[in-house]
Amino acid sequence: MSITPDIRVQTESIDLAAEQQKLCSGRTDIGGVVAFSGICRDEGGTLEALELEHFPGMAEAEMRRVADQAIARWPLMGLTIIHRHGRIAPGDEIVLVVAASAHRRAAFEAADFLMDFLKTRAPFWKKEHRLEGPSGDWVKAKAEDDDAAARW
Amino acid sequence: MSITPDIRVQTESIDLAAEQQKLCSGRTDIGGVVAFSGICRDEGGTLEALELEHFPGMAEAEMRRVADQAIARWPLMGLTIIHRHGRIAPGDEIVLVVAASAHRRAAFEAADFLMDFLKTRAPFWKKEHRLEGPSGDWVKAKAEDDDAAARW
Amino acid sequence: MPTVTLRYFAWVRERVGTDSETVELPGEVSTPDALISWLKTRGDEYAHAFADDAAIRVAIDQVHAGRDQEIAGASEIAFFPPMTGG
Amino acid sequence: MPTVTLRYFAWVRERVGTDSETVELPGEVSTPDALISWLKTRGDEYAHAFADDAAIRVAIDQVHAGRDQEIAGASEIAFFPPMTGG
Repeated sequence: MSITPDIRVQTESIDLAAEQQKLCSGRTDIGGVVAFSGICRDEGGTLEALELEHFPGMAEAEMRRVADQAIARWPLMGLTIIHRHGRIAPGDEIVLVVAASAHRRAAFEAADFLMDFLKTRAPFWKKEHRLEGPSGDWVKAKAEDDDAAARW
Repeated sequence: MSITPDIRVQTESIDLAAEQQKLCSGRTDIGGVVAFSGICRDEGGTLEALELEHFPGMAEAEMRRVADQAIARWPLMGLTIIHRHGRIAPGDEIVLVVAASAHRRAAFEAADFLMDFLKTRAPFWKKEHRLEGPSGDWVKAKAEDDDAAARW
Repeated sequence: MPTVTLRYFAWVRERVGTDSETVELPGEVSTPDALISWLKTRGDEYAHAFADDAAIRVAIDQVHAGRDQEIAGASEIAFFPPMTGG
Repeated sequence: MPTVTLRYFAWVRERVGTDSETVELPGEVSTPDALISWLKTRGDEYAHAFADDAAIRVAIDQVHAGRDQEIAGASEIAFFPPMTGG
């Protein structure tokens, strides 16, 4: 019994409660739900906004491939992955992963795995708009994200 | 800069969105939030409800001690732990842990750690009310929960 | 003889038949283990509640305690099964 | 000569100066590595975009690909920096 993940790429903000509700609504076999929200930081007050570029089509396809790996590996009962693109202000969500399972271990591990792999495989790129000084720097990929993905 | 965790034991249902909102509201330094919801399962349609007994006073104190360990160990920017007691129907939440940090790793590990330790240290006990047959069995502690706590 | 409040939870409470009582501790009772042995002599309900001895957890003044911990000075001692919250 | 759509993202796109173009591949260009070498000869903007050669990631028909992978039959090849979403 394999589930179909709910994968979305959107400019609209993300409604965590509505997403978790949708995933669990009417079900009584789910015992644990892990929701990860990735949020835009202001980098010590220097950042005005992030601009997220993505590769339409491939972004959804790659998110789906990573989701399918998680579904094959953990007994998930529900999985939602939403990634935003466009301009995102500090304090706003960039990404949401919600993983539901009968037991907490699978939900924790799947959400953790998904974030590591979305970071390193989903075609999104962040550009920084700064409040002062030169804007337009592209965020550099971090070696620690590759290391995190290599744990799995 | 050590934070004060928000610890609650209550009979009322839990509003995930309101709790996460409260934790993050007005902040622009949080980069990752992990919310774990523990939900009552119906055990294949056999369970009518769980009845959660707790040790008032010690429950809050022990949740606080476990929270303080997590705060000492990970650079958390916000932490909420809510545990319900009383009668809980299948599909309803039993526990919520929300951990916020600048980066996802701390939020994931702290939430995972907290659930393992709440399971084995917070004085709550579950009694099962079954739809048919004898009711009133106390849920047995699982060796796997002790094993999970021993990971840390 | 020191006076202490005993509290019972979950199936320990159901078997003892009360959730709380105040007792005067005999002088030789200085650890939770000794207290359990003494309680077992107080009647069938106690013998039943504490029969599965190894399963019983203890808190002294609302802090988890070892079974061989000193109880002198305690005002409240609680007995309960392994916890199953979360 | 086979025709293929090239797509560029993030700073690769900014340096090349376009997000997409259709090119006819010379016969000897059979891998992304060879394609990068050929692109570098097409002008300063390409030389600049692909100067930090090791940093460039490739997708063939919207699937991550190795730099030495066969590109025969591809209809779209994309070049971009390491991803920074999530």
